[in-house]
Order: sequence, then structure tokens, then C-alpha cells
Amino acid sequence: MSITYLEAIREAQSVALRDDPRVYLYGQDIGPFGGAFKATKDLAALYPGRVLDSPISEDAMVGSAVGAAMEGMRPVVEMQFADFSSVGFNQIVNQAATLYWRTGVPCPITIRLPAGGNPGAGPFHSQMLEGIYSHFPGLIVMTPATVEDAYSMLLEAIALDDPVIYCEHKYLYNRLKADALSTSNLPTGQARVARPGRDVTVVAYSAMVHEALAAAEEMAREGVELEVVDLRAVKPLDFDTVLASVARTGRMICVAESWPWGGTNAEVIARVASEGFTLLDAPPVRINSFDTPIPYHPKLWAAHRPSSKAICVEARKLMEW
Amino acid sequence: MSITYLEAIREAQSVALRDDPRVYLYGQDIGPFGGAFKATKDLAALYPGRVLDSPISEDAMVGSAVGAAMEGMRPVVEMQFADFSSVGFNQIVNQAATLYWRTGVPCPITIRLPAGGNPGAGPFHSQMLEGIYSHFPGLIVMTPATVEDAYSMLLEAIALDDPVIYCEHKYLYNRLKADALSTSNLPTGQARVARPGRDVTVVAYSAMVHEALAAAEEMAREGVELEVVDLRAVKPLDFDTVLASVARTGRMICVAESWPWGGTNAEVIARVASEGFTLLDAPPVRINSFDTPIPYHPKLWAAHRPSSKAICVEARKLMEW
Amino acid sequence: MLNTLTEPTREVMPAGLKDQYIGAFKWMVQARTVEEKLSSLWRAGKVAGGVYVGKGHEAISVAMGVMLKPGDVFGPLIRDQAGRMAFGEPLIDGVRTYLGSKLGPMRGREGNVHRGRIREGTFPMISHLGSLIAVVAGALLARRMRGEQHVVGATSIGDGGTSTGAFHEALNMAAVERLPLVVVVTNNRYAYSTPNQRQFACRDLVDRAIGYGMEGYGVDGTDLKECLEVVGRAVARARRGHGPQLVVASCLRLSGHAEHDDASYVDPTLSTSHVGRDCIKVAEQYLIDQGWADRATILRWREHAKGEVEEAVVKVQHEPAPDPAEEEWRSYATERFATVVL
Amino acid sequence: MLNTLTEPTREVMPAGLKDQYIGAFKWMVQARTVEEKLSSLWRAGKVAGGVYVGKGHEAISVAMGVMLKPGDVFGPLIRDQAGRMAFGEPLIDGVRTYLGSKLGPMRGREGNVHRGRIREGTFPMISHLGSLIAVVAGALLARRMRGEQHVVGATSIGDGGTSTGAFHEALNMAAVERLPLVVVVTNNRYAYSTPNQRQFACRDLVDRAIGYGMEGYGVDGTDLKECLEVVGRAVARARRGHGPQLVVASCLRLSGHAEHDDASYVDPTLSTSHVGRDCIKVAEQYLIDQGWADRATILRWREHAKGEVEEAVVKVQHEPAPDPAEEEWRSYATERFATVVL
Ligand SMILES: Cc1ncc(C[n+]2csc(CCOP(=O)(O)OP(=O)(O)O)c2C)c(N)n1
Ligand SMILES: Cc1ncc(C[n+]2csc(CCOP(=O)(O)OP(=O)(O)O)c2C)c(N)n1
Ligand SMILES: [Mg+2]
Ligand SMILES: [Mg+2]
Repeated sequence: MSITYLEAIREAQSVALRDDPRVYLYGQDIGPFGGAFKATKDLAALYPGRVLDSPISEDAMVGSAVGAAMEGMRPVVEMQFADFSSVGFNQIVNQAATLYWRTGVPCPITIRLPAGGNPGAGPFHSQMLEGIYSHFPGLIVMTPATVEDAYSMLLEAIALDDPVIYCEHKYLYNRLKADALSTSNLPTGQARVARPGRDVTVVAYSAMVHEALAAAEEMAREGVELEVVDLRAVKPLDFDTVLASVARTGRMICVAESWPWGGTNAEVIARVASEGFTLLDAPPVRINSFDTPIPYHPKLWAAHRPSSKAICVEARKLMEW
Repeated sequence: MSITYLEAIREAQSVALRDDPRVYLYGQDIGPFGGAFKATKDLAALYPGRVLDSPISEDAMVGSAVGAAMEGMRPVVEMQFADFSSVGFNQIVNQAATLYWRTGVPCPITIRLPAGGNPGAGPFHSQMLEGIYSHFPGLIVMTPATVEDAYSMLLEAIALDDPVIYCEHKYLYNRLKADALSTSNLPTGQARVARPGRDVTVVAYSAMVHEALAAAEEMAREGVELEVVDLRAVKPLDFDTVLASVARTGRMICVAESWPWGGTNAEVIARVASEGFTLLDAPPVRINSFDTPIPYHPKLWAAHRPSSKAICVEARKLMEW
Repeated sequence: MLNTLTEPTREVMPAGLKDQYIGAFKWMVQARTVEEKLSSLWRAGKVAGGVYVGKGHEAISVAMGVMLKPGDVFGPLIRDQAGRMAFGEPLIDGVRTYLGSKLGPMRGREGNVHRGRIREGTFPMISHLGSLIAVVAGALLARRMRGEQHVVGATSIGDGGTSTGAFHEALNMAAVERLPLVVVVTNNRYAYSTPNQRQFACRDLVDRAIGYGMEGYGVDGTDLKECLEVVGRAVARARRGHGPQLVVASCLRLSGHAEHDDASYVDPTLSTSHVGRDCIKVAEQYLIDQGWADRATILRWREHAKGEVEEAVVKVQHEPAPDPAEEEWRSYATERFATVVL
Repeated sequence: MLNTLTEPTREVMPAGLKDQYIGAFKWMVQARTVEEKLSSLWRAGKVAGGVYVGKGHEAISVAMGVMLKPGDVFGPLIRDQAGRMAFGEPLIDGVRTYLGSKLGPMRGREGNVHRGRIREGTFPMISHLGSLIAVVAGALLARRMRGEQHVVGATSIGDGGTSTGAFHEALNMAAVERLPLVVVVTNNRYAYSTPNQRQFACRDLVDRAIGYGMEGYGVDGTDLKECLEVVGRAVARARRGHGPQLVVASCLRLSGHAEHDDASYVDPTLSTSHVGRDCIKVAEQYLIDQGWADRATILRWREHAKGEVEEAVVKVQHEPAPDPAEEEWRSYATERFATVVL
């Protein structure tokens, strides 16, 4: 049996619906149609009355999920694209994120953000917003890079008592396959060494993990070992794993598909600089998309987005530093 | 003559309305009433038909400003509180910020965000969102800390051909006074050494500049010299001034009132670590508000927010490192 | 669309109208009394932040609290002190929240009107106008999914709040889901300083109802009896499965937006017109005309309310403020993230 | 509220109805032709991203383009190929944007329907539904402030788009400012896969007009003549200072949401009902019935359209793609920030 990243997301929602009567799904076209990406295929039929088509009302989608969560439900909201969460933004960062702190009542909602770029997707169907949501207290932000994590982390997101921004990368939907779904897996808050290596730590998450692995493959041929750390979740960040790796390698490249100002790369580098001041033998390197909207044309898009090639270039520079 | 930070903001708008027929103001209660904070006092009477009360519709307020800017106007939108920009968020980050890149037509709008905490203001009337807006390509984010900057930077914001998020700190409104308004001033994109010092660079902006200056005053009594760098604008960041200062002191503390994950502090530290790797003799220090919503009670608020005391504590540690 | 503006129906008026009316009136007096006290405390510098009173809103607000039952959901807004207490919020909750007592429902983390007790069905508002409506709608969706029958949710919004996208999305969603939601718009003629003509261009906000496929009612917000009848009817119809209901109450804000605001912008002709009537005075006259109470009795009620308020304030003033050192500074319910700052 | 659903008025129908009708028809054919071509290019893997066609929307869309004048503002949405061209967008703009030509108005930065020429009055949409309406409103506000008289702005939205907060805020603001804005809601029964009954609960979306204090019209979107009359009337009334106008056109999306979508969810009874009519076939029959054109003539028009489309496509296929190395990667208009990355 082989299962894709996208199927894993569907499977996790199916299992959650099966095992927990408090779970329901809400989003545009997720009912009989099965969702724009088919992440809820057949679920409306399997779980009648629990997979609901919403109007095009992101604010009310999230707001209503918070109200349902107050009543003990565990809503899973699908944004058709991560980019459209910008119109549900207020309910996410002010209503959902603050609820537990204000009232002591948990807000166990999961908001699925189909995120990240694909050729031809353009500036409003490609965004990576994990750095935006992580800035707000009260939100957990997951960025699974593997089929196994897509599955186990979504189940965990639904089980957690806090609001989770679950960033699923559209580029991985059908490109990633696994033989089976891990029933047990690392919990959120623990990063993973995706590939061990002696020379340079490459910190990545979501689709960039695979660019990092490709770069590691290429650099290996040149005798340079990259250690790839998959953050898995960007808030909370597992810092011990990053520091331990940098302690071994003394060099760090942070790769993120999001825009350069602030965000996860800045957060990771700032913390390494502060908490691991003596660990780095060379300047930390940051690789992001360019500071422009995400271009439509595949050629522009490919240049705008960090690539394994760019990682290799920086890795070589680091080795010569 | 003495003028407050708030009066400087009013004055700048008055001058802009007087000198440029393309300028108009739009926001809730800014007309005859003069605004929740009186930042537009008397302007509706002075400039009939150009200072308009808006409905409580932040999305449409910003969206309409973009449309007017396309037609060559220079709208200034007042959010009643920065926190409410969360419901105008999409028009800011997706409509306004991307316009020039998409079309080559500039988007000269200014969005005034009365930002930052005051005792008793609570979680939704106190937010600092400069780190959120800076993440998005196309936005300029200003964070004036002085009466002079409040004035000259607002005039500059209105004159610039790009959308500007102008973060004015409510705590400074009536607490800061100056004798006169500088007619000439540093342009945005240049930071300012607010106080020179030999030992530790303290990077700050907005209200935190004054906590830093107070800390510098106190540390001076202990024979430790803090050099206070006022960033003035957080996007674009003037990095040369920061690096030059760190090159002198070898130690850095970054202070920001915003939440700790990401944001300006992380950005500054990440860049110093990358571009000034050899300059630091001690780990860079980050001081932010706590990672919770901003509390209502003045006692909690005072503890939640970075203070000169906290800066002194960190400065002493750094001197012993 | 039903519009009972002209002839309120008696449909849901119980035999016990008198008791209901008197009970509601007492809450109105209690609300006015505690808010006057909080205002004076604010003027004395004893309240951090603002004080937002419901002067002129008491009749429409209390009608919500009176018509909802225990087990229902209530999403009060800025000017719902009367409705809150009628629905069950203890008087002391408001006092504690305004004075920042650690023992209050918000523990000093939130202040003034940003309070509630979710488990008791009173949802705490965030400041962003309109955003609470979808939350109440979601709670009703959850109740339905859990198979709970005949639950109603009511929530308040102002004339200004109707201009928010959140208001629109939530009403439309509630209508699509046919939720038992009662949305009460209190048109007090101003949003802070902004008059109706700068806020909307329709003849009457009740004309929004048809566009959502909701039942809509206009009501004279200065007349407690009509408020009880119309809100009572809307709540009853929601409970009986007729879907969301829109009630638009007409009144005037008889205070500044908050205590700092002298409201000098209010059109004086409004103040002297029908909408400018003080709903408490109107109700008092009605009680007397009906022979349900005499001035002496009403005075006793007032004195009683004063006494309770004074008692609450004195009690709260001796309660501890939150201590930053003891504060857990915790944003996450998940135990293992409790101490994680980043 | 005006509702001309039943009896469209002739008020603004010029003597030259015949020429106007024929001109509009040709644009409809042109639009259908180019979109069919783009769809086949997409199936052949020659278009990155999606292809969104206006099949079934041509009549209502073209009516906007025909009724607006040069100097007016147009905010087309997903399915407005016909209206775009009628308002003046060159055929090649769409082809270039879909094929990512560097020479297109969006220079390969944006694709498909996200295109426009602001200086010519056609505003490019971002993807977020509803967000363009306020932009068009703002442009009209600016024109008024600059003292320009009799300018009209028209913009499109779908049945699904009416559920956005942005739609509500923009219509309300336009009504408060009494802007000459014509909002055309094309109710094609589905928002992607979502049917009307999961999108709204009112009888007819035109019932939203009264809640904004706008004039509202229903129109049969399958009947070009009625579309021209009703949109013409709305545009004329907006131009004459009667404030914003809401036109709700009734039709069926005769395609998938995008080319990848087989639209198998569409209720077959709708397809065979009146709204399922193909507005181009209906118009063709009308031309023949009126004796304004015979089949041969119409065929010639089709062939002409095909020729122009083929020509444009061939031309564009030989045009350069954007070169990442030459791309300026610039987000800021301000010269001194042009190179500042952070
Ligand atoms: C989205 C949003 N924008 C702005 C504000 C600031 N604000 C608080 S109350 C208020 C006026 C509200 O007027 P209305 O809705 O009529 O209620 P009223 O105060 O009259 O009872 C405004 C503009 C807010 N709370 N939320
Ligand atoms: C705010 C927002 N949410 C979701 C989407 C994704 N989306 C794109 S088109 C579409 C359906 C639009 O339906 P409708 O408005 O009826 O227009 P139609 O396609 O039928 O012409 C959706 C949900 C979006 N573009 N914007
Ligand atoms: Mg009001
Ligand atoms: Mg549709």
C-alpha cells in the first residue's frame, strides 16, 4: 500500500471523525464535493452531518469554530487556501488564540491551511503564513514535511486543547508518498534529524526539508555532510535538537519558503545566536523566498523560492569560511 | 511653544492637507469629533470634505483607500486602534502591499495605527503589530519614538509612493513634548543614535527607546555606557547604524514591546549574527513582552512589558559575561 | 418578514407579565445604579481604562436576559449590564472586572465589559465589534450537533457594529444553518460620535433581515413592555425552529460613548424626541399607571439596589489585585506547552 | 426599491439597440471563443495554473462592458472575459496573461483572470473575493473629490462572493457615500461546488439591496436584451446621481469552476431549466427572429472571432517568457527602497 501526503491528511480527518464524536469539519466545498484538493473526499457521506460546506465567510467559519469549541466540540476548519485565512485573521489571532488565557476555557480548534507555492499558483494561492501566526501567543503552528507527520500531527492537532494552525504544503500533496502511516510518532514540540551529517546543520520545515535533503545528497558527492533538521512545528520550536546539531557541526543554514523579514528563519538564528553563542564557527545563513509577492510564472516562481541549488551554494561558501 | 507627540501627528496631517490636494483622511470618528485621540482635531472644519467619518468597516476603509490611491490620491486611514487593523488585514497585506509589484502603479496610502500599551487598555487596545506588517513585501513600517519623528515621518509617509504602516505609540501621545517641530529630519531608512555609549548597544524603537534611555541614565551612574539606537522604522531596517554601533560596543540588547516569537528583535539579532558575526563579544540579548495577550490590570501590564529595569538587569549581566 | 414595530403581538406574553415586568425593572435599576457607581469611581481615578454604561439601553438589554432561559447562550456587548444580570451574571462580576480584582471572572487579565462565564452561558466579548456573533452561532451549531433541543442564543450589537464584515458573515451563516440565534441590534443613533447617516443608508436596519432570510422586528427601545414582547417573541420563535431572528431596537445613548466623552455631538432634537426618553423613567411611569407599584415602593427598590452596589464595591475594594509574581503567564491549555515561552 | 425582474424598462434603451445588441453579441462570441481556446491549451498542458471561463455569464458580463463609457471604472472578476473586451481590454491581454508572456499587462507576475490596466480603468482583481468592490468604490470617491462628474464604476461578484464581509462593508460604504457604483451579482447557482442553499437563505439576493438603501434589480442573465436594458438602466441611474445600484443576474455556470472541474455536482434539472439556457444560443435566436442577422452572417462572425483568437495565440506563443535574471524583484515604488530587500 502506498499513501500520499494528501491522503494522509484525509485519513487523519477520517480517523478523528470516527474516534471522536466531538470532531466535525467545516469549510468551503468540503462536503459532498470533498474539497478543492479532495482532502475530505467521501467524508461527508461517511459521517453525515459532520462535514459541512460553509459559505465564503472565513471570519464566521473561524468564529463559529471557536464558539463550538467553547461547547466542547473539536472543529477542524479548512481554508481553501492558506492565503484566504487573511480574512479570517481576526478570529484566529484575537478570538481563538486568546480564549484560554482570557477565560481558562480551552479552544481546541484546528485550522488547516493549504500553504506554499506551486508553479502557476500566483501571489494569492501560494503563501506561507506560519511566521505570521507564530507571532501570536496562544497558537500552535505545525508545518509537517512528511506523509507520516502529515498524518500523526493532524491527529495530534485535533487532540490538543489549543488552537492549531496546521500548515499543509500543497507542493507535497501528491508528490510525497509513503508505504504506511506511522501509528506512533514524535509529538509536536520535538524536531527531527531528517538526515545526520557532520559539517553543516540545515534547519528547515515543510517543503523545504526536501530541498535540504536534495542538497545534502548533492553535497555528499562533494564530501560535505549536511545534517538536516526538520522542525516539524515552528511554534513551539524544539530548540534542543537545533542546538545539539549546531554543537556538532558549528555551521548553520536556515531555509524557509516564507518571506525574509522576520519569520522562522530569523527566530531560529536569533535563538542560536543567543543561546548557542559559542557554538557557531561561521555566520549563520538564511535562505528565504525573495521579498516580493510570489510570482505566477513557473520560471519566476522557481527563482523566487529557495532551492537545493541555493542551499548547496551557501553550504560550499560556509565550508570555505 | 511646546508640542506633544499627539499634536505633532495632528500637525503633520494638517500640513499635508494644506500642501497637497491629493491628501484626504478617512477613519472612524475623525471628522467633526476629531478622532478618538483627537489626532484630527478641527481638521474637518479646516479642510471641508477631506476628513471623512467612516463606518466601522476596516476592510472597506483600506480597500477604498487603495482604489483612491490608484486614482492618484494620497489617503491617510486612521485605525481607531492598531488592534482593529486585524479586520482590515487582507486589504493591507494583499491589496495595498502587492499593488505596485503587480501593476507598476504605486499605492501611496498611509495607515495610522495607534499602537502599544497603556495601563488598563487590555489585550485588544494595546497591540504592537509592526512585526506582522513588516513580514509582507511592499509595506513600509514606521515606528517613531520622538515628537520630531512623529511629525516628519508622518509627512514622509504621506509623501512616499508606497503604502506605509505608521505605528504611533499611544503611551507617548501626551507624555512626550518637544519645543518645536524639526522642519528637516532624517529620512526613513536611517536609524539614529539616540544616545552614544561605549559599552552596550541597545536597539529599540517606538516607546521602548525611552525605556532604553532611562536604562542608559541609570547604568551611567554605575559607570556603564549604553548606546541607544532608535531604529525609527523597522522596515526597511537601517542596518549600517546598528552594525556600526555593535562594532564599537561588541554587545547588543534588543528591546521591543511586541511579542517574542519573530518580530523586529529576531530580525535584528539574526542580521547581526549573519552580517556582523565577528562583532559580538557576548551573546545578543532579546527583551520582549511576555508571550501572552496584553493584560488589562496595570500591575500585570507593567510586568508584561519590557522596562528600563529589565534592560539594566541584562546590561549588567552582559558586562559580566 | 414580520415587522412588529407598529403592533407588537402578545403571543409570548405570559400571564405573569406583571411579575416579569417588575423583575425586569429591578434589573434595570440595578444596572443603572452599578454603572453610575462605576462612573463615579472612574472619575475618582479608581478604575483603569474606560467605563462604558448602558444608560438608555436597559430596557432592550434586560429583555434579552429575561427572555433567555438557563442553558441558553448569551453574548452581551458593551451596554448590556442589565441583560447580563437578568441572565444570571452576579452583580459583583462587573465590579470585580472593572476594579481588576483577582477574584473576578477575568482575574484582572481583562477589564470592564470584556467579561463572561462561558460555562454559565455568558460569552465574553473581545473588542472587535461583530466578532462575537459567529461565536454564539457556533455554540448553537455545537448544541444542535450534540442533539440538544430548544436552546436559544442571543447576542447584542450596535448600529455601528452592523457595518462590520463579521456581522454580515455571521448573520448569513446563521440563516443558512437555520440556527436559533436572536441578534439584537440596538440603534442608539450613534457609534461613538458617528451618526446613523454616516453609518448606513437604509431606511431602517430591520430592512437587513430580508436580505438574510431572517425574521425581523423593530421595537421601541424606550418601552420595556414592547421590548419584553418583541424580544420574547423572537426568542420563542427561534426556540420553535423558525431560524435566526433580527430585532432592531430604537433608542438613544443617554451617556457619552465612555465616561471621558461628554457626547456634545449628540443632536439635541434627538434628546428631546421620543427616542431620547429614558426607558427607566418610562417604565416607572408604566408601573405606576398600572398600579403595579407606587413611588414609595420604587424608591425602596432603588435604595435596595444602591445598598447592594455599595456592598459589592466595598467588598471588591478589599480584594487582592493580581500579583505579577504569582501570575502564570500561560497562553496554552496544553500542559506540556504551559512553560514553553516560544 | 426598484425591482425590474418582471418588466424591464426601456428607459435607457437607445434607438441604436440593434447595433448595440449586435456589438455585444460579437464580444460574447469572441469571449467564448478565446476561453474555449485557452481551455484546450490548458488540457494540452500549455497553461500554468487554472483556466476560469465565463460560459453562461457572457450576456450579463458584456452588458457591463457595453454600458460603461471610456473614463469609467470597471472591476471585472473571474468570469468577465466578455465584459472586459467590451470595455476595451485587448483580446491579447487575456492570452498573454494566461500564457505568462512577459509582454502582457502583468508581465508574468500574475496570471489568468488576475489582470487589468488601471490607467485604462480596468482594475486587476486579487483572489480574495469581495475585496475589489471597496477598491472600485474608493476610485469613485477619488473621482468625486477631484470634481469629476458622471463617472460610473461597475464591478462583478458571484453568489458565493456575497457571503464575504468585504462585500457587505463595501456596499454599505458605497451607499453611505452615495457613490455611482454598480455592483453586478451573477448568481450562477454555485460557488465552486456549493449550491445557493448552502450559501444564503434569502429568497433572492436582490433582497439585499433594501438593507443597504441601494436600488436593486433582478435580471435574467440568459437574455442579452434584458441584461443590456437592466444594466444600462442601473449604470444610467448611477451616473445621474441615484447612488449605488445592485443588479442580480440569474444564470447557470455552464462550465466547471475551472477546467479541472467536471461540475458533476450540478443539479441536472437546473441545466435543463430556464437558467440553464446558453445566453449565446438565446441571443443568436433573437438575432435571427429580429431579422438582424442570419445564420450565415453569425457563422462569419464566429469564424472571424476564431481567426483573431488563433492569431493572438500564435503571436503570444512566440513571445518571451519573463526571465528571472532580468526580473527586478522589486516590491517598492520608492526609488531608494528599490534595492532594499529588508
Ligand atoms: C472592528 C472594530 N473597529 C473599531 C472599534 C472601536 N469602537 C469601539 S466601540 C465603537 C462604536 C460602536 O458603536 P455602536 O456599534 O453603535 O455601539 P454603541 O457604542 O453605540 O452601543 C467603536 C468604533 C471596535 N471596537 N471594533
Ligand atoms: C475570501 C475567499 N475565500 C475563498 C476563495 C476561493 N474561491 C475562489 S472562487 C470560489 C467560488 C466563487 O463562487 P462565486 O462567488 O459564486 O463565483 P463563481 O465562481 O460562481 O462565478 C472560491 C470559494 C476566494 N477566492 N476568496
Ligand atoms: Mg450605537
Ligand atoms: Mg457562483
